[in-house]
Amino acid sequence: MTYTADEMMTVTAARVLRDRMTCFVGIGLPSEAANLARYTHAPNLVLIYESGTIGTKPDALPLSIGDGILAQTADSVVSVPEIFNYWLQPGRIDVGFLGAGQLDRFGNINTTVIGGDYENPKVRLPGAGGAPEIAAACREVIVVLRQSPRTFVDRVDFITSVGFLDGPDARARLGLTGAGPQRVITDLGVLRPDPATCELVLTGIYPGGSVAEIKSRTGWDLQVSADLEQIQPPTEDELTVLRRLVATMPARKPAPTGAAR
Amino acid sequence: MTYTADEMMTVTAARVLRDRMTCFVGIGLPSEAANLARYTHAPNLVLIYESGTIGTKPDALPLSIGDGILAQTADSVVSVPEIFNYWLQPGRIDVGFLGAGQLDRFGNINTTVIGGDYENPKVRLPGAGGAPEIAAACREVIVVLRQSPRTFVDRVDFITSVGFLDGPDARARLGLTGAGPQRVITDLGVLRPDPATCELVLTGIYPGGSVAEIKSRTGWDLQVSADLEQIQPPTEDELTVLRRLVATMPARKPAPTGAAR
Amino acid sequence: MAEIVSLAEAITANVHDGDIVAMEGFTHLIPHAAGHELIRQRRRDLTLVRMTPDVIYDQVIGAGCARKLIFSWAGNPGVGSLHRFRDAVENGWPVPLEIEEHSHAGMANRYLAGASGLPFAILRGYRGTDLATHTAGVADIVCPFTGETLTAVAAIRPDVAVIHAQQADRLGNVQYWGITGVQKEAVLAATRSIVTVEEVVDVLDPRPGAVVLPSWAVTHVALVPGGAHPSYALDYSVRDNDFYVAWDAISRDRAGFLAWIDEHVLAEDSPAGSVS
Amino acid sequence: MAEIVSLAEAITANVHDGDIVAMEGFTHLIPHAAGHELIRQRRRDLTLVRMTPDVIYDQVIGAGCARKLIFSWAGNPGVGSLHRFRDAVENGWPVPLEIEEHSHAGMANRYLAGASGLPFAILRGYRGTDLATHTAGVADIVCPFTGETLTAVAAIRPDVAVIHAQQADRLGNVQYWGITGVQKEAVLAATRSIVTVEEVVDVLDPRPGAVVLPSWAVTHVALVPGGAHPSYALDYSVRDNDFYVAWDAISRDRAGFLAWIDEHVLAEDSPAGSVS
Repeated sequence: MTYTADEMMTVTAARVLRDRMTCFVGIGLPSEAANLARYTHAPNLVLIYESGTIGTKPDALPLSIGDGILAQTADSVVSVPEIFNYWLQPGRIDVGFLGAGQLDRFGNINTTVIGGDYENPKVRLPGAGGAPEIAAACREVIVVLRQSPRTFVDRVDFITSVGFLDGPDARARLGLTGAGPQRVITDLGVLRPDPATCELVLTGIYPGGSVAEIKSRTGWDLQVSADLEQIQPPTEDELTVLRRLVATMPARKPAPTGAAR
Repeated sequence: MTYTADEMMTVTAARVLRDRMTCFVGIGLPSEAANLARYTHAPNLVLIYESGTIGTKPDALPLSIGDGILAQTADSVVSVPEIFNYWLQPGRIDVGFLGAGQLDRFGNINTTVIGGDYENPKVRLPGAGGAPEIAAACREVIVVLRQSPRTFVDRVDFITSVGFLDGPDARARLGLTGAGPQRVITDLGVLRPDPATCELVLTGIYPGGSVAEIKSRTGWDLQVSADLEQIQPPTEDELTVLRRLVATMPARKPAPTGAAR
Repeated sequence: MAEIVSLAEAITANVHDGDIVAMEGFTHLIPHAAGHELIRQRRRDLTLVRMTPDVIYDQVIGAGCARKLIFSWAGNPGVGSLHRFRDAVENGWPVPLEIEEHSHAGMANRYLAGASGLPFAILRGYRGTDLATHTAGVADIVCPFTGETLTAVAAIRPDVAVIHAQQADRLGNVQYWGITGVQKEAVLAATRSIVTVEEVVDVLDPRPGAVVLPSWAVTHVALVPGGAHPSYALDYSVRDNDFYVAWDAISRDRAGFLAWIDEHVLAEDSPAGSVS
Repeated sequence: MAEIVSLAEAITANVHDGDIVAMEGFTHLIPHAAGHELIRQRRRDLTLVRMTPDVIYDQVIGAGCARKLIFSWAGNPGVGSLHRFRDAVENGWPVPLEIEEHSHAGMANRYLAGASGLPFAILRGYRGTDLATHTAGVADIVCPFTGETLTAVAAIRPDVAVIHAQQADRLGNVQYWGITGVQKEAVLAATRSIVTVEEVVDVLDPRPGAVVLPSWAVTHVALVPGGAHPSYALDYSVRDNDFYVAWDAISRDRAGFLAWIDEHVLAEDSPAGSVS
């Protein structure tokens, strides 16, 4: 079966999720990946959306984090202050799933402004949403983002959500309880933080991909892991389920970059 | 119709409540008075108990602030943190109804320890409950308490809940938003704070009562208001409703003094 | 006790030029009809507060009602940008828009502080981000017991909060269910409040997951069936996802936007019950 | 995922000598059967936390399980004193009891802080009272925005929280309704949690006003019908007010208390489903 780079990316993200994990899900690719996992290898995956829906089981992909299906199929629906204060903040959630407008070599996320300065940016992005606290508090964070030199930069123009800031001990210094971005999954492969430096390095590549191309689509001198993983292509089952899910959505443009929703 | 001093006290307390007021109610005499008012002149009185029941309409007097009837007849039931943080603390409640173990000339309330010191008291009372914040935040506080030199003292042994502390500007200094104890209703009469000094003075006396006796049952040199009010005896209707309400309660000893419940 | 009035009366009585206005509803129960009434009554210089400005504020901002926006995520959910919001921020059209942006957790806690009668709330947030340095109402605070540094956010105290609910009874008690968002906090934090409802019923039938606001905690209730459209009211309507997608084209240029507002908002006379 | 086990197994697995134990339930849903199991398993040196110690802790304290009590109101509601509590505080019988007392609002916010993963919470409280000077975990804190002085209270982080609920499903999701008190905060603040339930059902039927705790937020569930007696579980039982009145006489002297415990608690073998 043929497949697109986006499908390979979504399938790869879904594979990271294990059954019974609790997963704080943003809208867009994260939501597609999390629901794909739930319909394939992780039927008991606990999906949590910032709209306050805990353990929701949508049979169609929501367009927004507040679609009725999320409330109607949830184990529990709580207020927005409660979802952030009682459920996200204490570090109860295993995985936080984020998109980004820009991402840098230390996994810092920008979803606020690109280019110019804050007052007069070239591009005004939607802003923070739930991303800063998801990035801070989840036991680990997975970023899903199409790769280009414009989005994968040496330093983000604006730190909306903290990855590793500038190195290994920054998170501890800031009192951030989670382990930060442990995986960045792109349309070309998978990046993971170097255990020593926390710099993102290429650890996985898709079938037919070229390291040279990935480096050319990265805004810093991307290092490659000694044991680079060859990622398996999507299975027929994965593609069938994913396409069925995506078909449930209304026609739309791509989700806004960086939407932590 | 003959009546007891306690009945006169409860009826007098009930008369203070006006229709549509919001009233934070403690168990015991306050609860009897508030429900009496609701069944007589204040049918739309909004009763709030610290168990989180808002707008409850019990047809029988609850023994505890958590009786099922309170939840089943409430407009809304909220969590205990919410009732204190969202409803009491901001000063939304018109009247707070409190009992006391000891009360002093400045309306300070002791429901913690009497005699000896804190570590080795003569009498160990139940403690604070919701009283300190009720006394701090309600627009005004009404204290209902049988009068004796032992309970009406010059200075309480322990300030559990602040009245006027030591004078007129203390509440403002402490940032207490409510007006404090504007009425103390006893089995002998009514005391109100002097507008200038905030010291409690006798402003109302029951039929057949004697100022001399009231002074003799007060642990400080009780001043008497220039225009001392002669309080009307309970009406037949008031007594009938009150006795019907009290008859709904299981046999019991008097509620623990000072229970803000 | 909340008085039941028309939407036009409620907006006239409670929202004045220059007010701080919070219209909440987290994707669900967004009070769009009330937003349209703000536009019809030509309010000006409002400080708009809302976690997700969304299409409702894109319309109010594009119509020139606002001078400032306090928010935490400004996009068209699942679709793209808010073009009127961006045009106001980037080009000052139709009037300049000052912005103050936070995170969702920060905004939720600012409402929570307001609802609690506290000047601030604390959370684990903003640390290490560039948000704090570009945003008012955020400060470090040290735990007096552990010495740990946390973040304080300043309370939000709107002059008026506006929300949409499924039901009110004739006494003005309000009930809404489904995704309940931050509306209770917004209403309790505000000096005045307006609740538009799908239905006025004799008795509120308790619903699982429902929030009930007692009448005495609400200023005005207005009957506006469908008043959340293109958002929705669970068990009364479904989210009009196609409208959110269509809004991208409608709002992309100024002329198209103004034509839409003329036809769908201003052409309506201020309705008690009708929906724009 | 919460495992469904017997009450005895749940107490054995989760409550150890010296633990900080919070058994909550605000008049409604008090986990009395679990308290009896603590007594049967002869736990010692516990730090007991509870807003209203009530008859449940009068029994656990009288049985000598506790070395410290953290509370905000220690009485027999509507009846009088807790004689076992007072005997322990005033005479050290059967073992000395250290106390740390707060206001209800203070305790509620200490649980709230624990549930929120924060080291403290802020409130308007304690100012001007003698409580602050005799109590740990209370401090002044200044608002970084207004300069106003408020009160900080330290988070409570129990080793284990124990509550009673109406229902759990077979996956261990828990639902309770009626007066919901501070139990959610107690469970979320605690490292481990036990929920005794009236009934285990196939599917939780959503109830108005219900709190649902997802299975993954609970450690163990135990089926204990009537496990709240003499407290109650709305729609399953009514409060045994006569027992609360009777407890005054039962607990007044040591011999009478011990005889009651022997007959009604120790004589029972640790039950999975039975009630003492």
